[in-house]
Amino acid sequence: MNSVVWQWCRKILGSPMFWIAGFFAIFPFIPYIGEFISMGTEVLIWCLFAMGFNILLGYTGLPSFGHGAYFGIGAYALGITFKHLIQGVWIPLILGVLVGTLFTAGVGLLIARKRGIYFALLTIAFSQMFFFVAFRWDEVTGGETGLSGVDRMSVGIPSLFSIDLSSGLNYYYFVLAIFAVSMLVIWRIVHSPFGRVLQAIRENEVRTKYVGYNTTAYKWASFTLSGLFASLAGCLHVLLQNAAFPEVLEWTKSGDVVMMTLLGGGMVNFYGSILGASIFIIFRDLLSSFWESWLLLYGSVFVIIILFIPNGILGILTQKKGRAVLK
Amino acid sequence: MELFLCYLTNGIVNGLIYAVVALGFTLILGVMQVINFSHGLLFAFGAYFSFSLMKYVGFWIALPISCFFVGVMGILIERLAVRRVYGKNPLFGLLLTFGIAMALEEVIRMVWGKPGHSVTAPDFIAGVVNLGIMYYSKYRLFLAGLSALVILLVWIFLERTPYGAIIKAGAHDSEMVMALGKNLPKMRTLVFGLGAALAGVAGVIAAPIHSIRPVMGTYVLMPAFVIVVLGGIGSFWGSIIGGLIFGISTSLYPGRFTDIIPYVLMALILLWRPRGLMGEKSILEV
Amino acid sequence: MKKLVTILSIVLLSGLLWSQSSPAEEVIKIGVVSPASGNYADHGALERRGMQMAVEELNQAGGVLGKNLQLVAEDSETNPQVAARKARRLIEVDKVKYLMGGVSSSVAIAVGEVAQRYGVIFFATNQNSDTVTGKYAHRCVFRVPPNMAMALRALGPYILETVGNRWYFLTHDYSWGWSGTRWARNVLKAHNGVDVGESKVPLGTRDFSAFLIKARATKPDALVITVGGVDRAALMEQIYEFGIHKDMTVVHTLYDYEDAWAAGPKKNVGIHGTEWYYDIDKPDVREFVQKYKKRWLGVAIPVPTQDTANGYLATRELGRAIQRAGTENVAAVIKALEGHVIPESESLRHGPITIRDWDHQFICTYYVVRSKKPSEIRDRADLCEIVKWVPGEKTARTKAENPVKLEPYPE
Amino acid sequence: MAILQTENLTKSFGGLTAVDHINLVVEANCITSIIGPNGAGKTTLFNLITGILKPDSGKISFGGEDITNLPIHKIVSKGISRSFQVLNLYDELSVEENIWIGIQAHQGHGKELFSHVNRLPAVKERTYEIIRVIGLAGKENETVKFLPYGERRLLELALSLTLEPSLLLLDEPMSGLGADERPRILEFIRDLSQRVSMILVEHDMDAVMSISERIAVMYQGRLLAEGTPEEIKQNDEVQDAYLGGLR
Repeated sequence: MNSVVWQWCRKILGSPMFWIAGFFAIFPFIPYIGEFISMGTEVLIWCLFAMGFNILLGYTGLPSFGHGAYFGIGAYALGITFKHLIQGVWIPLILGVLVGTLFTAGVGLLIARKRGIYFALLTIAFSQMFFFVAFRWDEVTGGETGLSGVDRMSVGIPSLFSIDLSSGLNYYYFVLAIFAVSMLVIWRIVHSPFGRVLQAIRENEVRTKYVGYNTTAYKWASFTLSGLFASLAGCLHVLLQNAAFPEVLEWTKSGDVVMMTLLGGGMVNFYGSILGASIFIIFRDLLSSFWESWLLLYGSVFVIIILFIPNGILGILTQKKGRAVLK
Repeated sequence: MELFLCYLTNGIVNGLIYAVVALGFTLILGVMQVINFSHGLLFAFGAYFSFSLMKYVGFWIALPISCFFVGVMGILIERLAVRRVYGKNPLFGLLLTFGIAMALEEVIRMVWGKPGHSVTAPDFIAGVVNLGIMYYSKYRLFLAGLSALVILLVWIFLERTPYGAIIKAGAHDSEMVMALGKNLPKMRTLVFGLGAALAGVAGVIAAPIHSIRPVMGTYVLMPAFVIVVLGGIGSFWGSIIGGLIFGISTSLYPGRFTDIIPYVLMALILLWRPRGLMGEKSILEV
Repeated sequence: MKKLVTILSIVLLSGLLWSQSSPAEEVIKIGVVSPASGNYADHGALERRGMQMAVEELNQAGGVLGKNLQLVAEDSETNPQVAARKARRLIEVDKVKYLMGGVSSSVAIAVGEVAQRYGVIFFATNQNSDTVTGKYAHRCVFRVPPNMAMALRALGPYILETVGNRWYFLTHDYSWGWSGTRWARNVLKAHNGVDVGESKVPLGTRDFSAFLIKARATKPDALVITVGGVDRAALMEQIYEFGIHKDMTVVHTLYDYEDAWAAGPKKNVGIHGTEWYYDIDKPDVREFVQKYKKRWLGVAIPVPTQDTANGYLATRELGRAIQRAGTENVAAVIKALEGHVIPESESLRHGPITIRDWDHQFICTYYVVRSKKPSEIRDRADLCEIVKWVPGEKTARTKAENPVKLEPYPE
Repeated sequence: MAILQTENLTKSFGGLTAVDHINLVVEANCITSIIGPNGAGKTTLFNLITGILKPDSGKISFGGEDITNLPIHKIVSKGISRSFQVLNLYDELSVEENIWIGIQAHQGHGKELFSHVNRLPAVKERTYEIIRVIGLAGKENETVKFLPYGERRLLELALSLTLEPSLLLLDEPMSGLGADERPRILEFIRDLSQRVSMILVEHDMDAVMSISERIAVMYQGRLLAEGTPEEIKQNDEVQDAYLGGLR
């Protein structure tokens, strides 16, 4: 009996997920950097977003450059629900994710048939349209000043216990819990037969059609799934900053999540997007307070990554001869 | 009715200027399958070069020189960076030119400073002319003429020269271009240089009517993007007609929702005829 | 496993690198969230110069409560979301109790919300929409520049007297633009002027040709413009290009010196309202301008602008308030600020400045200036001439007009 | 019994009519070859049957059922499979992963979101069986793009067989093969033909004549002649139009 238990422990200890969750669990207690709780929460939220996005880019090979839109729609949906419909945490959160996913599914129907450059072009076009609605519809979305006043209430089972999320630390662990569960769910999805079909589509879509798969439906499903996690991340982000802003929907900001995935090595390894998101957020925040003309450095880093380390950091660390399949 | 005529002429004039910008963007997108996000910055560099040169050599000489400088910049960008991402996932070309755009914007701030600058049109075409229905800016009529001339030159280049034929074919069917073999790299560098020069020209001629600032480029990129989606990727006439539609539609209704019109048009096109008015089917399904 | 160790070390290293907050020796930190990139990068740079001058001045005079002031600047990128994150970082990591900056109302509102939640004082130094001391007013937020009610009540009557009463409005289609046109209309109606029409200009418009054609067709006496930022710069170019200034008087309800400088003497036309002008003939203003020229030799704009003055005033008053309160405690400093009157000898403008206690608005004089013709100007910086100024008490909104209830003092 | 039938199938690109009113009947359980000079419309006919191209007019029926405008994956699920002249494999993936996709598709997997892909014993077993059959036993984890051409050609065939189709369309399976590798592929096709009816497009006349039961000759988009190899050899129309043209 104990061999099964031991074997099961060894499996957990061996998997990087345990160590990542562990690192983030002790993060608030690390001297100096631990004090900036809301940055820790922000890193977790962007890791979640990048991981969801990587289902689309890393596993299905679909170049979406407008995913900030679904992050933003989720955020606004939660904000509007909170301010105009029902207060609380769970109902606005679930509604936010639902609305965000529905929008993604809708757009997915229109563009799942496309590929390559035209797919990217369409995702930009749609994301710019959603940005526009958020930026100009003042009565509902608050226009360019954004939608503020979204407070974090408390969660828990009414009679047993209740955690007040307005404290930064509690909310950090709330987001960490959601992040860990999502990491497990996404890991299962991409390692399932469904995930294997996505990788087949990435490698050679025509052949996958000839093997009998309706590739358009799978691309749509992958797009919608990544939209679900994008909306979830958007909802958590609006709760973090107590407000939703239109800028995140803009196409220039959608480049961040793509760069995070590439920087970390999301194209070659599941954990690449998590590593990329952590480094990207810290680096971007550090850079802009480091030098007034930080944009020059920031742009040059983009160029260097694309030209010299397209497979990202993990790409270098796990340099295997021509092996492109994601573990 | 008279006001309508004023808006229409103004729309056509603006449309031609937009068309020049979109032309450069769609050439690079059609031939190289690269969404060139640094197009806005090349537009800004055209304006800044002409601003600096104008003090010494006057508008007329500054125009071709700035356009040439920006063309050279385009060639450098293609040869040093964009060349390595052909055929890869389109996001690479997108992010690469996006990074270049951010770096260039900061270079402008460091070289020419953060505050804006202003350039006045040459004296004999400054001021206003009475068109009967309204007083209209002489300079803007000159702009429309110059834009039409530039469009004509590009048309002649595409239609009448051997290189033009290859580029036009490439814009429609990139597989055919692959068959070109040895002079494909040279052709691509030329096209990127031409696209950049077109953005530069638009920058020079638009400088006197837009304040010259590091962020002026962002204003140009989204219209170019909408026009290309409207007109169809890589299509010469698509950019011209798309540009005119964009210019006229935004000029006919000067009001609160002027900036929404292009997006409504884009949404209609995307739903009804995704390949755009003049787009070719082959590019779409590639 | 080896791979994992390298990953974790990378993340840890970048984390440690990033928290370069200096060890806590005897310093009072002031967080500055103002733009170094984006549309208002130039305004941000000028604002920070004023703040730097004030800090140096206070430190030379022995600092505050025996400690030196130190500015910790972050780039807001003219983006409310980034500004809010930077503000949170300054509060949580750099442990600042005082924030400053916020060019553009959306950034000011976002940072104001963060300041109120964390119980930290925030001086909104450079934006003018009514909502910052109206709908979004907070106990912890103070607003230095005048709002549009004060601006138009000073400027409106002068235009009616000297220019005419047929007005056409050009309104930037967001909260600041609406507040400018709303108050202008109030003044126009009060003096039974003629409202010949209005065009709402979307944010981000760079081509105004159609709007100008429409305006000219209605033949107004004055084109009353509440359009700002990069859009206004393009508008000024096209007003000159279409010769609009020949048919009517161009009136900017709130004129920024940066835009006049960028447009240059030829395109700087019309009569405008402005918060501050470097050419006010008062001894403290002349001294301030000299100090600016000496301190910032060789910068692009050689004279201080309204942003510099606001940045300087906000920082100096904050330092003095802490000194008056005798403690760094936020609630005590707020109480020290509320109702405080800055005497005319040090207010850098005509008349004193009072910090109103019920909406934390700085009540100060508003100026009307006339753009000089290229033939009249002494040098490149001499762009305008002050023709009138109106003290703040006469123009500020009353409690009835702006019912605001501030939150209780932070603990 | 006819397994596949086309009625007045027509497809033209701009002015050029690539396939001109073709009425083809393909018998079950035998190899039908389609021959003709380049540009005769053979590949276009293949693309029409397998759904990549939509015909301008005419009907395609498979086992009596109309499959004219069905999408590719529906046609494939009806039992028509195709191998490509230009190798169309998952070059970056391993041999096992290439075959795995086909078997996984055939056994109806793909919708499961949470079960682990390696826990499909039936798929795993069938994959290794096919790898053994095509003689690539030791090379399961080899990345396909590093395999020699002949083995990749075999893999191409194997991949189209993973669906256990009732009709297999082979697009020039011999192309690019050396003299020593041709018999191995020919042998593989011959013993396959017991279980699967096939349509073969091939330029190698000896192979075509030796292996096919029926031959259809296409010329400039039209069906010139149809019959057994001997009939086609004697048919003088074919001689001057096609074979003559060749000499």
